[in-house]
Amino acid sequence: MSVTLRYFAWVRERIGKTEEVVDLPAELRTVGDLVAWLAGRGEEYAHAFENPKVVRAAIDRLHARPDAGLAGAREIAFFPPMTGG
Amino acid sequence: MSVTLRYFAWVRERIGKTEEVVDLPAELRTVGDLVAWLAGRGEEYAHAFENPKVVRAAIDRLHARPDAGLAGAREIAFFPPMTGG
Amino acid sequence: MNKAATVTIRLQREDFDAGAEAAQIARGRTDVGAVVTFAGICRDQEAGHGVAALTLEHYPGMAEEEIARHVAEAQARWPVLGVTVIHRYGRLVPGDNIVLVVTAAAHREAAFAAAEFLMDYLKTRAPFWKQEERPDGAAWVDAKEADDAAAERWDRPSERDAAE
Amino acid sequence: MNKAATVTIRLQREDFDAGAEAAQIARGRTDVGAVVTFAGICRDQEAGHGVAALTLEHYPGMAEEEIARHVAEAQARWPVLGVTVIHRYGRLVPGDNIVLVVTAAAHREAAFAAAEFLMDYLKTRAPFWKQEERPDGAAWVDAKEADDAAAERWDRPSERDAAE
Repeated sequence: MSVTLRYFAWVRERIGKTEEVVDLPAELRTVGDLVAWLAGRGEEYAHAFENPKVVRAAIDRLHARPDAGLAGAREIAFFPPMTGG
Repeated sequence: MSVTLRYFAWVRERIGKTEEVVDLPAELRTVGDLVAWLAGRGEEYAHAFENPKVVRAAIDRLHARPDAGLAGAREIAFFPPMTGG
Repeated sequence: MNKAATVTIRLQREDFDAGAEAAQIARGRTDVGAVVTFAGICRDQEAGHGVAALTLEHYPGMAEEEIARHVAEAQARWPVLGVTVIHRYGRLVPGDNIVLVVTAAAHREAAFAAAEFLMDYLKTRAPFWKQEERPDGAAWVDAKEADDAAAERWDRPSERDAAE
Repeated sequence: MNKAATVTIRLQREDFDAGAEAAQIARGRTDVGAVVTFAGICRDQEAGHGVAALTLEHYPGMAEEEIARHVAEAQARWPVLGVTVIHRYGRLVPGDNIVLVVTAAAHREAAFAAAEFLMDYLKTRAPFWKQEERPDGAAWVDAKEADDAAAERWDRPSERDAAE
């Protein structure tokens, strides 16, 4: 499955990309699985996800928890806790 | 003791005066005493104070309860519950 | 630039410009992070009856003093950097402004709390009385129990002492 | 004249005029009795350090949708007659406006509650991130536990379902 990954704030800075398109291995079922897989892709990813509990995710622009399923996802975003307002 | 009495809203309408100066009998010690005395001064006063629990008072521009003392008062006001804002 | 808290209290027959008053409270200072503005406006319906106009009567002198006491109380409770209260009196028609409360603070919690506190007290403790022009004639507005309950959640300010 | 609730949501680089937005929400209608306006402003000090500027990053698309979901939630919870939310992005200096929430309702309780609810959620759920220019360099702002607690008092909105 091909999805667009988007990164924001210091997750973006650590990975060094705003977005990328990746083919997800079929065995990845949840956001947590995807985070673990990404963290193994290189130093910059390991740094971004060094504390996976801090990084938040959204699937197709909806907040998603680590146990949220990836099935059907087209755009998955990772970012720090939000500090708007 | 001579004090200025001021009336507002429907208390003013029922009594038919915005204010008056009265000499208070020495035996009046509290706001409640004054209300009872005023209610005996005529039909319009009896009407204004027919339900003494509803009418509020202020002594020298501070809210005062029925048991508040009159000693030293210069201006005493009576009015319905407030509906500002 | 940090400055002392600014307090403005006005009772007036004339209209006010809520936006201009809110802009004024933070002008020239960079310690204000939150400005809350409450504008109360005359409606054309209340509790199921039409309202052609409101006439607001007040107790001159006491009204200013009572509002000033509540502003001081708000300043004691929350770290507010500015407070503006404007209350109109006289005859108002639907759509007209009635009351304005503006509070400024470093953070939103204080600004919201102080504004709500002041509105709850203006409703129940400030010496103003509304008379409505209804289809069946003029009538004084009854105090609302909901407003009393709203004011009570902040505890009671001290009243004049009981007779000794 | 009664009208449907009006909702305005804008994300923009440009400044906004809080007073004009607040005036707009009640214009031409006489069923609005209360307008609450919250303006969030860039401060020059946060948590003891100086702030020369803020840069606000956001997630275009999701930010608008997330705000719209929270506005709909506010409309479901309280009888609001109008809601305006404007959030700026880009570089801002102390004294600059950051965020505006305006709520209109017949009575003050709904207007205050909806405005506080929206601000609490904008702080913790809307995809915006602040980077501060501090004396020792640029730093991303940490989320505040106090903001999380403030948002939690309204209960949680539904999140995407867990994997089946």
